[in-house]
Amino acid sequence: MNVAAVAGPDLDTRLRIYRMMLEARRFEERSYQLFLEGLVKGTTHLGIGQEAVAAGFSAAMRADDLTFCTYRGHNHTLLRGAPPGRLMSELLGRSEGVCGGKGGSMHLTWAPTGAMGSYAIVGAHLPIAAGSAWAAVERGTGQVAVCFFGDGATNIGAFHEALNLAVVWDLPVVFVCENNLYMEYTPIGSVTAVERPAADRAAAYGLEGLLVDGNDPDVMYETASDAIALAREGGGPSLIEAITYRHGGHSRADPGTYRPDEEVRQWLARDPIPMYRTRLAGAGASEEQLGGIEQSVEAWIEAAVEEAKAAPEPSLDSIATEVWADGGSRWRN
Amino acid sequence: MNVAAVAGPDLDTRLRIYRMMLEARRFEERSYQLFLEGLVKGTTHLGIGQEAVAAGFSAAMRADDLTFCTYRGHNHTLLRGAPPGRLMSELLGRSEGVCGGKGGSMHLTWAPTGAMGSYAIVGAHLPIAAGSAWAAVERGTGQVAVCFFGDGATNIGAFHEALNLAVVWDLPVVFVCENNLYMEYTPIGSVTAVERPAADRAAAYGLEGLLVDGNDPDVMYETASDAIALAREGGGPSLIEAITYRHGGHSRADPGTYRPDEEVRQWLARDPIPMYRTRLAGAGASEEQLGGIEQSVEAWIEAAVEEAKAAPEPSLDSIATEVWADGGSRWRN
Amino acid sequence: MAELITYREAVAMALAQEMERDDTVYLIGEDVAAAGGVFKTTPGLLERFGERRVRDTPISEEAIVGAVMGAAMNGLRPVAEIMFSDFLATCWDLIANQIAKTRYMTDGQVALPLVIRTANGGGVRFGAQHSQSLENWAMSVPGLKVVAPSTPRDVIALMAASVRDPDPVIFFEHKGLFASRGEVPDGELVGRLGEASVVRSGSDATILALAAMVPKALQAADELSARGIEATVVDLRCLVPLDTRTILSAVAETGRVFTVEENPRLCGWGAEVVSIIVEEAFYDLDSPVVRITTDHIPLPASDILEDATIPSVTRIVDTVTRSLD
Amino acid sequence: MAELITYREAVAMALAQEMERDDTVYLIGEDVAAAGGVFKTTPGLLERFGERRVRDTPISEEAIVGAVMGAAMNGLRPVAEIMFSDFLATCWDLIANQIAKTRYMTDGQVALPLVIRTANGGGVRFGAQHSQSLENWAMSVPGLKVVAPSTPRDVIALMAASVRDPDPVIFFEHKGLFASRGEVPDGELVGRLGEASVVRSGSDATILALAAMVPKALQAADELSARGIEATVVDLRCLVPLDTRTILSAVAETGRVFTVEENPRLCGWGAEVVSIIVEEAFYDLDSPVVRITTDHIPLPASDILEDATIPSVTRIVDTVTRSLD
Ligand SMILES: Cc1ncc(C[n+]2csc(CCOP(=O)(O)OP(=O)(O)O)c2C)c(N)n1
Ligand SMILES: Cc1ncc(C[n+]2csc(CCOP(=O)(O)OP(=O)(O)O)c2C)c(N)n1
Ligand SMILES: [Mg+2]
Ligand SMILES: [Mg+2]
Repeated sequence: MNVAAVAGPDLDTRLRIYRMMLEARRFEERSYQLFLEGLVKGTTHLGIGQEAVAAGFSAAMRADDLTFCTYRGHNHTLLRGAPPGRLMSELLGRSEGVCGGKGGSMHLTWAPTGAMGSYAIVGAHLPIAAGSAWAAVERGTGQVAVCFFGDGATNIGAFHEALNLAVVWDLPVVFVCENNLYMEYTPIGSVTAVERPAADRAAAYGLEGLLVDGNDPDVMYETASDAIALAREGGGPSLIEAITYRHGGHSRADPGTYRPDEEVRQWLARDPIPMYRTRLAGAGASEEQLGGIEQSVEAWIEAAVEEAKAAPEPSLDSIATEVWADGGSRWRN
Repeated sequence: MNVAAVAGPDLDTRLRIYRMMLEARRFEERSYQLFLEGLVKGTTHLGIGQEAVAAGFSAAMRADDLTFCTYRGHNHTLLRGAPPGRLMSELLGRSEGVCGGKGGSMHLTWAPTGAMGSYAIVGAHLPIAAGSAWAAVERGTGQVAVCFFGDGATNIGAFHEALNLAVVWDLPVVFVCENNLYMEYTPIGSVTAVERPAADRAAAYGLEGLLVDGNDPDVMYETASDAIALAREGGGPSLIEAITYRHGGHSRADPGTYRPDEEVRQWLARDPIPMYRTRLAGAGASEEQLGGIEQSVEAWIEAAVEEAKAAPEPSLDSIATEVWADGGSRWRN
Repeated sequence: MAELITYREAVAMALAQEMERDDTVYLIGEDVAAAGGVFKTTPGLLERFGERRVRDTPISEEAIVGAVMGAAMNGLRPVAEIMFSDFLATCWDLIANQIAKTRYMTDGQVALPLVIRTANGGGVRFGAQHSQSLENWAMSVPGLKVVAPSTPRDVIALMAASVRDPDPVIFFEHKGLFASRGEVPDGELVGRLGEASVVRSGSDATILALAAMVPKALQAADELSARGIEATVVDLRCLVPLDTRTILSAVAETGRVFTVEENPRLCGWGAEVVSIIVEEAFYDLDSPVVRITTDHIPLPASDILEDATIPSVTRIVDTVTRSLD
Repeated sequence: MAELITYREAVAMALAQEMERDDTVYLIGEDVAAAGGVFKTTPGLLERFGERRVRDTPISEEAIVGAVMGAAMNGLRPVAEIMFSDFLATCWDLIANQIAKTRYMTDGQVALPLVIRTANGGGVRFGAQHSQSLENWAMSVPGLKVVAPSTPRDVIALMAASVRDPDPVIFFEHKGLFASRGEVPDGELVGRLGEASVVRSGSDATILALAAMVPKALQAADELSARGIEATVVDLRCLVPLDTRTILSAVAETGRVFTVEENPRLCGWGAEVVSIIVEEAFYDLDSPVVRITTDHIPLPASDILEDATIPSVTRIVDTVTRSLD
């Protein structure tokens, strides 16, 4: 990997990142429980195990930067500022949900803080993210767009088109491949012509191949900071491949049994949250500070869950709203 | 370029290649005249100047190999064995046309000899060619598929998907980018993240980047022979970038004025046909042999044109045929 | 002896039947092999037919569909799975512009005996991008045959017919029906494309339905019967070729027609069917033809909202009752 | 003072009008800038608005459409050209699954004020993959507005309305009309989406037409008039929003309806319009509604074949005459 070990940010930032990872973890654990309780319907794709990517990036982004992620995007949407109670409400299909219950788990969006959507069709959001970065340049806003996607997305056409356009137009967009080694059930290596699905292709767009430890929050923070700074200064896009692992299956329907036990064991041992806790303790964070964060996150998640459970079901009238900007859905006069 | 100068095949083969280039040239010159006479309708995209690619490859292919090309594919379709009179008839929209007048200039196909179609939507035929190669492997036919496309096609998603699949499945398909420096009116360099749109991307699929002189028929023949042999032996796909130039505009509507005079001049000076003639003369071909070929091609093209002009207009009954394999077009009972 | 199996199981049985019979039948798609399909519609096929004939692909829908097109040109009868029908949009050029038009453009030189199977439809709370009913997209493109079975038996019979068909077929499997059960007879089962099925007869009204709307229409017909209205229910099964004979004769017998369509309203298959009825059986009609469709909106994800959006038994019953008043 | 300009010129005039007015309006596409568009619909815009606002792209339709979607989310009002409407298939996921559904799925958080312009239709001998009339594809997807003007004046007025519209618009420019001429008044021209135009009035029949079928319908109406049949001709102009009021009132006045559609038959826009008429104006109808469409086949390339495939003036005249006998 290109970035072996980094100093990392100051302790305050690191504690913030620790808290972010914990929030993401608890949020997803609880959403899974609520799924088992029958309150979350449809499907969910958890990022448990991959929190370092989301936290490292979110911590490094400016408030008005834009995030584009996938159906495995609870963590990104949450950490970029979506209100947790309303986010959880969306999973429960409630009217207070960030999308009024219309989006669901795979389509979480919170535009007010730049969480510009979770995209459920693989690859589609790469050109969209590039487009938002193009608008940022033209309007001179200084925003950077960050686009997260899976290893599987590197084999779809939209990946190729977006990368090329972003480089040719020199756009402030950071493409981040969260390589968790699998697509749904199929290992990425079995269907990809190169070993590193993103990093080995960077040169095809004139970019440097950046391969980093996606389970190290400090590495992710530094990588993010560098790529974002480059983009903000007009240096154009980056393509980052962060190696990580999802602890569970692809979605709620998947026990993940296609993965070798030993592989799962090794990756569980590299769980970014306890690893980071140990590192922070070694770097001067007190047990009180760390424990304080943990307790506070427990209270935080309970409040979010309560809020969601108490939220009303959507009114049937809302079905026909917001197809159009006039608020309605009429297709005739 | 990877292949600087080659010995080239034996003189007989070289004379055959010379003849092929000449046939393609005359065929396209005459089709353009017929266009000006109002007999060819719609549009035409000429490959005048690019004949060395088509001739070098066609000469190196086995009779049952498969060719996939673009709307700029009169030359490939002709040189892979389509009957010239029927090919010209298709441009004139006549019933004897290879596609009964239904295809037109952009959709020339002559399946009996492996000219599996000219594809008019950029990039689409790359995965199709890969698929035909897949069937060749599974059926054990030993066929190789050769897929020609323009520089502009390297920026579309299907290029990426096809290359990756072909490598992962180890398919006997040769991808040939005819880089003529321009898409329709826009220089490829202005919209591409790398200098060599195909060769610089080969590594993204674990392939060697092959950049060759597309105006040198011997180079093209050798390159083709090597790539086809590799594919036939189970060595998988190749990606070849052949640098060449179209003498005219993109299509009949385009005078090509966006190109610098000096550039056009230089490339006209590198016209593969007179260059090759000189080379063959130096390599022992007699003026009689060369002149004989030239005369014979003149007679050949006149016969094709006469045949096409004399061919009847299609019957209106043919409109409703061949939507389905039962020969008809009924969508109801 | 008839066996009771699920719609989901019927998919694998159908594919196995055809792959056993014809060794040029291949299956490719994302997660179809080792995982047996994300909807568990293809389990056991890898084990039975080996890794050459049952093959996982990258997430490259254009390559998948392009590959089966190229393979069909060169001697195979391949079947591709596109995981959700919504993703047909990612390879629509290959389907609508290449596969559908090639035979015609080449004046019959190139045949494309291939099947694209895909999980279609809503009711499973997957939201707007994983729940669409898109049979009308395929129906609108000349050169594609379009199949959408509603029972396990039809899954097998029509899959067999599709695989054997010399033309490209888009085969819609309905997600909401995967768990439903039905009887299938022992032995080989081969249906015919283009035959609708009159699944219930009644003289007061004709209800035309497809896929997951068929059981709803049947249930509605039972409730209507309790109110004294006897409805004929036609399961169209196939949109291309379309069994206009069965449709028009049902119309002639009842004089009142309803479509039940899961697609959003505009340009749904029912629009076409209505236009045919109106052109050819106008004088058989006793009253306006009424289309019961999903509103012209994307599908919401929340269960409450989704259920109220897709045509329900209640909506069918109420609409028919009101119209016949 | 009114000026006589071509449909082709109207496109550039419309874009210039809007780009002048609003500096968040951008234009991107293949060859739109330096070359002025392959149909010469955008000449002069690069010179006038500079290379930032008028930009050539690679051949990457998904990136083009994705770019305008992302840009529309972030403060621009971008216009993308997709060179031929047939190529909408290459970026259909972005259009049908992303652009159309985003506002709804985000419950209104994300607005997408963008226009995708594209050259549509046949009659120019380009063959099956460069000649399709695909307004019905867009019409079938909830969340897209659909415009298809038939005159230079409407090109300008409706392009202005489309650019100013807060929702995504698919704007079909007809290739066969580019060279046609019409009057446009001086000064800014801004129309409204969703208003059909009654371009001719008659009491015997209503002919509903779109884009290149409008001049044909008008010519047919003149010939019918010579035979004593007076037809109303409605230029729909917009399929979404659809001006059902104008349609239904024309139906009420004439009792006889014909659609003239360039699309292949199945699930064309006319099917939808007929189904609306039959549901809502059934008792106004004096006779079967007849659809005059391209057969359900891909378009052949040869001029003779193409002309016999797309609805012609003769076919319209004959069909109407025969139906009214
Ligand atoms: C175009 C498309 N094809 C297939 C799918 C179905 N699908 C959903 S997630 C997924 C796997 C994606 O793998 P990867 O990109 O590695 O992301 P991960 O789920 O591992 O985060 C697939 C195939 C889809 N959503 N979109
Ligand atoms: C998907 C798609 N986009 C756009 C076009 C329109 N178009 C036809 S040819 C062409 C240029 C292609 O350039 P290149 O690939 O370099 O091939 P060349 O014409 O130079 O042989 C374009 C943009 C198309 N046919 N298909
Ligand atoms: Mg993955
Ligand atoms: Mg080129």
